[in-house]
Amino acid sequence: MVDRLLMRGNEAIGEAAIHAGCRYYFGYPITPQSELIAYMAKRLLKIEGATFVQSESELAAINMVYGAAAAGGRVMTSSSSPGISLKQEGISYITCAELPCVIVNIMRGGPGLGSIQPAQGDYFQATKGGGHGDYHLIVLAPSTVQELADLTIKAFDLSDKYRNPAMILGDGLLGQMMEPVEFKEYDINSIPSKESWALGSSHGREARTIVPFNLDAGEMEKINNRLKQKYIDMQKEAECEVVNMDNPDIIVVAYGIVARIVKTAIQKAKKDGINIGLLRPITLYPFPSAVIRENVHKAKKILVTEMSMGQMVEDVELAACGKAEISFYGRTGGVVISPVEILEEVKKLLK
Amino acid sequence: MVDRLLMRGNEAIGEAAIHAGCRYYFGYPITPQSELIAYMAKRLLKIEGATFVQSESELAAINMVYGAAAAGGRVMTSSSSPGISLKQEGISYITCAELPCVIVNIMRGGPGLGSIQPAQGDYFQATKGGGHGDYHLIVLAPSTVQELADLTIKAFDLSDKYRNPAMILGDGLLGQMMEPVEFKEYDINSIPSKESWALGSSHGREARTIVPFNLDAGEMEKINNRLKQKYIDMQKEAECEVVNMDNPDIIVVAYGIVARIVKTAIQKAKKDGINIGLLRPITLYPFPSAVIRENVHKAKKILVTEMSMGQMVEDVELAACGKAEISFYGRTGGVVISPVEILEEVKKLLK
Amino acid sequence: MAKVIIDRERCKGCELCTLVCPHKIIVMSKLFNQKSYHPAEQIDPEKCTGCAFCAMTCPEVAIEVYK
Amino acid sequence: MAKVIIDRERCKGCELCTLVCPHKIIVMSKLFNQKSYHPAEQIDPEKCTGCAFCAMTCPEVAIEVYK
Amino acid sequence: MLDEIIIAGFGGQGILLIGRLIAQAGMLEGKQVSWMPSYGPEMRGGTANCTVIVSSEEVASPVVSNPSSLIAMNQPSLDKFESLVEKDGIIIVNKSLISRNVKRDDVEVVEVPANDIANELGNLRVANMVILGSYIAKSKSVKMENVFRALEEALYRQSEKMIKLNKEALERGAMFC
Amino acid sequence: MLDEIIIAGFGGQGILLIGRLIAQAGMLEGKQVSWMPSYGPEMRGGTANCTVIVSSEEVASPVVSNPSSLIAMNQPSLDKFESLVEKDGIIIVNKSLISRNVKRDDVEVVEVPANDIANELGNLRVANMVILGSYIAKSKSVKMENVFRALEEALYRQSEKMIKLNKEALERGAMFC
Amino acid sequence: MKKVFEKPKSLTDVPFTYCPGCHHGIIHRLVAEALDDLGIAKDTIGVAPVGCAVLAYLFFDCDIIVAAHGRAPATATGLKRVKPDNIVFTYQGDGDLASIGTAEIVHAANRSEKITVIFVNNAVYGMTGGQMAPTTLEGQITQTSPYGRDPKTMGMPIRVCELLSTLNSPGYIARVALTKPAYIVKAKKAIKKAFQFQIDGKGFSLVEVLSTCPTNWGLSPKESNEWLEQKMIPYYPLGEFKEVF
Amino acid sequence: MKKVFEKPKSLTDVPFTYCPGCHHGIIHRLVAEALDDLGIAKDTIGVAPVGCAVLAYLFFDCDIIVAAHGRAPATATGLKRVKPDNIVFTYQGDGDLASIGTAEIVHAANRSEKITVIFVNNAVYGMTGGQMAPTTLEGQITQTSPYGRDPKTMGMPIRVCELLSTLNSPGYIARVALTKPAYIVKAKKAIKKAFQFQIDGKGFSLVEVLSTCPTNWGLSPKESNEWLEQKMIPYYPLGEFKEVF
Ligand SMILES: Cc1ncc(C[n+]2csc(CCOP(=O)(O)OP(=O)(O)O)c2C)c(N)n1
Ligand SMILES: Cc1ncc(C[n+]2csc(CCOP(=O)(O)OP(=O)(O)O)c2C)c(N)n1
Ligand code: SF4
Ligand code: SF4
Ligand code: SF4
Ligand code: SF4
Ligand code: SF4
Ligand code: SF4
Ligand SMILES: [Mg+2]
Ligand SMILES: [Mg+2]
Repeated sequence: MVDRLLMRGNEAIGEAAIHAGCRYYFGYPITPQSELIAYMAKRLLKIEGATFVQSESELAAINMVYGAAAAGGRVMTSSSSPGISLKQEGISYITCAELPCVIVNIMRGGPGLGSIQPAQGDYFQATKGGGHGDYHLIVLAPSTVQELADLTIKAFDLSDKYRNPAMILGDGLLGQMMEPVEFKEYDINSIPSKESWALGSSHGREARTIVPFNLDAGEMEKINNRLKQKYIDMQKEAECEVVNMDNPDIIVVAYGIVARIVKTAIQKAKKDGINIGLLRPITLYPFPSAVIRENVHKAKKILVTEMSMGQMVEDVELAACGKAEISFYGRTGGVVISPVEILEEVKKLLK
Repeated sequence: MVDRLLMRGNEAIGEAAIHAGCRYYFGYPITPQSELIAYMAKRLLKIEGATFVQSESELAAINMVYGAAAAGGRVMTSSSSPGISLKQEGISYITCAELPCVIVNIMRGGPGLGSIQPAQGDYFQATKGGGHGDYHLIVLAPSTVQELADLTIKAFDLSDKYRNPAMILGDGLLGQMMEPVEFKEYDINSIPSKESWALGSSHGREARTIVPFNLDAGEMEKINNRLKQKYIDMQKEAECEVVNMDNPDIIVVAYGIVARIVKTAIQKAKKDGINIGLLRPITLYPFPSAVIRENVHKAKKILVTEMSMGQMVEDVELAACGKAEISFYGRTGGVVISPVEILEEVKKLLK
Repeated sequence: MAKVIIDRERCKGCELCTLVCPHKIIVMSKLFNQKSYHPAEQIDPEKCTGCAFCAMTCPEVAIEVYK
Repeated sequence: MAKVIIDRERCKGCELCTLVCPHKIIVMSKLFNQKSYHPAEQIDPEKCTGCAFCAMTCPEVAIEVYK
Repeated sequence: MLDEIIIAGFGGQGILLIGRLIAQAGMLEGKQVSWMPSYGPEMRGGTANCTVIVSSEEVASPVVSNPSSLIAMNQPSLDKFESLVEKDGIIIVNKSLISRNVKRDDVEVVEVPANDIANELGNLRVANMVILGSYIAKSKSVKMENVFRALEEALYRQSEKMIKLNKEALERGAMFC
Repeated sequence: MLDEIIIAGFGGQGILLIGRLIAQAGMLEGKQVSWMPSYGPEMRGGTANCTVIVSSEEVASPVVSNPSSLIAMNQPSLDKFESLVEKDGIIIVNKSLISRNVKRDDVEVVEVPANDIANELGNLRVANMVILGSYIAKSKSVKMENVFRALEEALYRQSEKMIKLNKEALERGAMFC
Repeated sequence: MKKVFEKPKSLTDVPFTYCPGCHHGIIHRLVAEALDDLGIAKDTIGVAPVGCAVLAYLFFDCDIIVAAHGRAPATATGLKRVKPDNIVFTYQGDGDLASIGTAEIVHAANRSEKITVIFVNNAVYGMTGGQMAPTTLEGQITQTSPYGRDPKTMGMPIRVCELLSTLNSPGYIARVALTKPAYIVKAKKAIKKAFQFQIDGKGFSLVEVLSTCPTNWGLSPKESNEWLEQKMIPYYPLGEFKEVF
Repeated sequence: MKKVFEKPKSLTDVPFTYCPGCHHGIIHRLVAEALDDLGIAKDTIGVAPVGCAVLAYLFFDCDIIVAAHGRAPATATGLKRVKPDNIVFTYQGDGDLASIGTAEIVHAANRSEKITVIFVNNAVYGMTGGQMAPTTLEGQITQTSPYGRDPKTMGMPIRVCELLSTLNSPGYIARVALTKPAYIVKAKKAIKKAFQFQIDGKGFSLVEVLSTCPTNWGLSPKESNEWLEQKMIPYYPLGEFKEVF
């Protein structure tokens, strides 16, 4: 039997990464994810051949990740909102070079230095591409500590599968809270070999290059097209939790920690005779548009709720194609939405 | 009479900025906008009291802009795609601190180092917020050299009006090409005074602070709400050029240089008896959703065309609310769309 | 003759002032202040020379010196 | 006895080799190569000592030296 | 069952540990648990609180608007959270630092002179265990033996003596219920 | 009227200036103009080209798929652009550097030994003006006097002598049409 | 009796939010006294960092802006270029200045921007809970060097004054400490001199202040002072490193 | 007759895309010769910069990655940490290394990452058409110092070797030039020594090569060599600055 451990979200990510064979970590401290970097230091510095580097900045960290990924390492970096902004150029490079890696963003209130409290204001940045050029990350949105662990492992696997960086989009609350977590057996031998493309010794083969550019526009377009095809292929990985969807009075769409708060609202609502359905995107990119589309007609009203001014709501609207009346409720700055607020909002809409 | 000058797009931006009273420029070279930084050096270094600094990086540049704006200076920076990615944290700070400034992005093919040829792949980054947190830039999309100049001036004015950074979103082709341009009289005295909030000497008043954060989530939310209200107020600035919209067979939506290419396609199409309408968003944020919404029903088919994999198309879909059949045609990597391609695409859709 | 006035609510009980006083006439109170620190207090003010070592050292700028 | 072979298509006519040859036996051709540079050529190969100064200096690695 | 507990006090009073032990004990009993701290820049003298949920079902929201129990280690904590406690809930008050009475009359109140008892035991730092003992005894949220086990795991780096002292404090607290 | 001209050759042959002078002259005549360069990393020996549009109407696309005229300063340029020229268009060929004949028979071709003439004039660098002169004479796109004015503006930092030489080159070129 | 020592006017009445014994408070006082003594508070703009001193705007009674982490010298450059008649200073931690902000400090110093930098070296990241800084000593245990800083993979502590003093640009650069009154007197002089340097238009000035972080060092304030004297000063010698104009 | 000088094996047959007379070509050859001589080409990973040498992957016959502008030392760190048995070198221009990449080079050197840096100082931004670099000389005219570099607002040229040599970490640091055969011989030695330093696991090594940019200097190759000797070498003295392990 696997043990259940009571762990902080941030530490669960770290342990999951190591569990999944991640041996290279480059990062820079920032609240509310500093426990993760500390955890990686504690663990990796004791593993022979593993690397932990506290880089001089987030910028350096992402470029170290770029090098480590190019060398075929299973590699991770993590930060929180402002630090993730600093990584945008590097992320764009890694995507263009088609290298696998995992980037963790434990979001806090923004913009600017913001607050250090939990928020979901970086959805656009994560899913649309905060960096320049046409690219997408794989974006996974856990909502429990167990899922932080599970999706971290999945992020590594998807990242390898598509040779595309994957992001764990969590928030300060998830990162800081403790819950029981289990680590199931993971077969490190199942990690795809990178021998066919990674840089290193070139004995017995031609020298290789990883060049995230082409000065010829036509050739550059080929790179773009290859990426585009990959994003299309990726759509099949879209995942969405569907809760309480037999005959809902209203459907709420929420991801991450907010979806859990909605679940409490669902319980509370039942007492008032209101049936709330929940759609919880687990993958934010690829976005589970099909599931949303199939379900929105089941209720007259849709409420999207986020700890932001309204970002995922656009993807929900795009998925719904004008076929549902969509409202939005959000809190910002690090204020965590309460179940009661959601319930009130629901009642307002049902009036 | 005002003179018409044959100028490069990049230089026209520079001259327009100086014309509008911009005396502070901080930037870092990058193709295809290097003529702009060179132009600013040539001009500002000869103006008493003006400042030109080639900063050590784009990151330093945007943070110098932050300081200069805080001191009440009319200030500009410019770059191209990868350099703009590096500015994301700084942009987020400036937005949070509600400081005015103008940021020019002369886009090139991406992601990564990409190509140095013209592209429009940074639409999401510019309009949704490439940095962290909930914020928006004012984003203007010129399509001629004259408009580069005019909208640069407008960018300064809007930026001051809303105390929000404004971005000129051009591309390598616009930046590099020459066209005649006129600079109309601009009354520097009309620039709003910054005395009431800018930092400096505090004789006779209380000391001031510019702090783009609040550790208290509730207080931070107030900042977010103030920003949100501003974005709502800003909607009235939305602008869209409407061309050939009596009875179109199809409507094309395009911005910037691509819209001009569409105009040639319109002329060519007339010869084939096809009537193409054009909607050209001039402000990309605020997006002219109302104009789009009012017009989309005028034709059965809508074609959005961009030099990207499809970014503005999402805003068009959101504006159209499922009320029109929307297709997309794009080229990437620095490949410039030709009028002929657009015409072919139109014909395909009309079949 | 000199004396010091210690703002007991500003004091965080770090004890640094007690270390630098050449006459060892600053000690920590047994009582708590509102932030639940034991504030410093001057004993034997007659011995105070007003050298201000304590004040210079105080990270909370909690000490005023009179001479 | 030594000699040099200059790859006239690689040569970009920078003239740097002509400056370092102790015997001044490299000169620029009046003719163009395909990239329309005037390539360098060796005259008087008998005087060549094979010192390889020219080759070491050539930014195009266009010179081979035989001895 | 569903217990939602807010534990609040000064930073440095061992607030987070109280919560952690409840959660850990709950987990040992096969229950669903979550532990959520307040967090902020590390500066001394601030207040700290955490929310613990122990439930027989999946824990949905880790954020609790109306806790079933409040453990108030100091006065500001009581002021802040008193009104939020559910009807028929429990409030455990650290009488050593809180002079005023609980105003609510629809909740059960236990007053524990936690600091004094800890002082008696010779170590002010175990005041948190005293109050935890009282809460466990009162609420029966988790079994005391599992709190002991949780304690042993949490303090594995500490001396036997220290662990014994903590257990003693728990037991002393348990007398107040 | 609508003239769409592609001017192409080696970097360093003064290609961009040819285009600029046509555009500037057009502007002086109150026409709508645009000038669009190819651009790339500054490395010698590459090819350069630019597209100029002179029109009586607003210039829509500055990008031209099928120019009405081509000025080919070297062989690769002719190879690259010949087939794109519109029917009945004009191709001006720098005969000094292009040995082959134009293959199209549905366009007007002017062959100018531009480098040779420039050499005769004592400065190889004015070959671009020779060929421009020919184009102006052939196409009448803009008036030669306006090209002269444009030239004076463009070369204002150069010596009288240099300007005179350029004008001479323009005139020599104009004889080929 | 006359008041011979009191809180400088350039400090507000807001109590510091720093931990007990933390030197940030002393440094604030010295900066404020310099502003008072030179009579420049009303013409001064401070640039606070991201670090424990992010809240400095609560304490200094002059105009203040909070810069992005590490970018204070760039922000100060922007301010000073627009307002050359104002006095601009940055107040930066060692993580801020010597790690993420390395490029900005090197280039501001090299351009000899007329700004004054107060550089607080406490050998650790205070604000975020005690991670390794570039200035963390060999063997020092932190959250991210849990087994001690190992020079083999983490490098040796960076000496900022020495590094910046190699630049061929005008500047005043000094290192001071605060563990005894005599040091504090010297520190005050250096800070005042640094501001005077700026007032005189001579260029860039920087004072590195060796500082304590009792909380993250896990030591009492007294022990922290001792550790600073015994461990830090030998590696980070006090003194003036540069005075060129 | 025997071939006594030929193109090194570690160079491909692709002709360089550099301008006539540009020293980048010579530097490429010297690096390739070092790889050949030490027999390490097949175990070497190169990190090309953003700058004129961005196309270096076409020329070197070893594994190559193109790093983001200025970040080559970070990318090299990632590579080397994953593949400690490979030889990793970066090839960086002065804009890349001494401007935007200042933090990365300082910290890679300070961590003493076991990488070799070939630093090409041509006193200008070549690739982007001749803007001012941190190494641009006083008074030098560039696109962004059109009236000459003015130390008052733009600072003095940065001497990278001197700056990095102050770091208290193992390293080999040298500056060489290529304007005469004797210099080239020395340059070759230094580059080889730098790689040997890495092979021996001794730490960080850097060779600064003073280089020409005839195109952006607006000089002929010959004049460029003269300018380098007369202007650059006096400010950037040649020699070995550090050899510590
Ligand atoms: C871009 C970015 N990265 C990281 C952080 C998190 N952060 C806040 S303060 C700090 C370091 C503080 O250390 P130091 O500069 O030494 O100041 P101290 O607190 O020790 O005075 C860090 C890493 C941030 N706010 N922004
Ligand atoms: C983030 C970013 N900023 C700017 C550029 C544009 N850029 C390309 S190369 C270069 C500088 C090249 O100069 P240097 O490093 O000195 O190399 P050189 O070309 O002189 O060899 C710049 C600024 C870029 N590609 N990316
Ligand atoms: S002023 Fe001097 S003598 Fe008086 S209490 Fe303070 S340190 Fe002691
Ligand atoms: S130094 Fe100040 S804060 Fe510390 S104990 Fe003395 S009075 Fe209190
Ligand atoms: S090998 Fe020496 S002597 Fe011979 S051509 Fe070259 S430089 Fe001259
Ligand atoms: S050095 Fe090389 S490229 Fe230059 S002229 Fe001689 S052979 Fe040609
Ligand atoms: S954490 Fe350290 S630096 Fe920050 S206030 Fe506390 S003692 Fe001072
Ligand atoms: S631009 Fe300068 S550095 Fe670049 S290849 Fe040409 S001469 Fe060399
Ligand atoms: Mg610090
Ligand atoms: Mg250079």
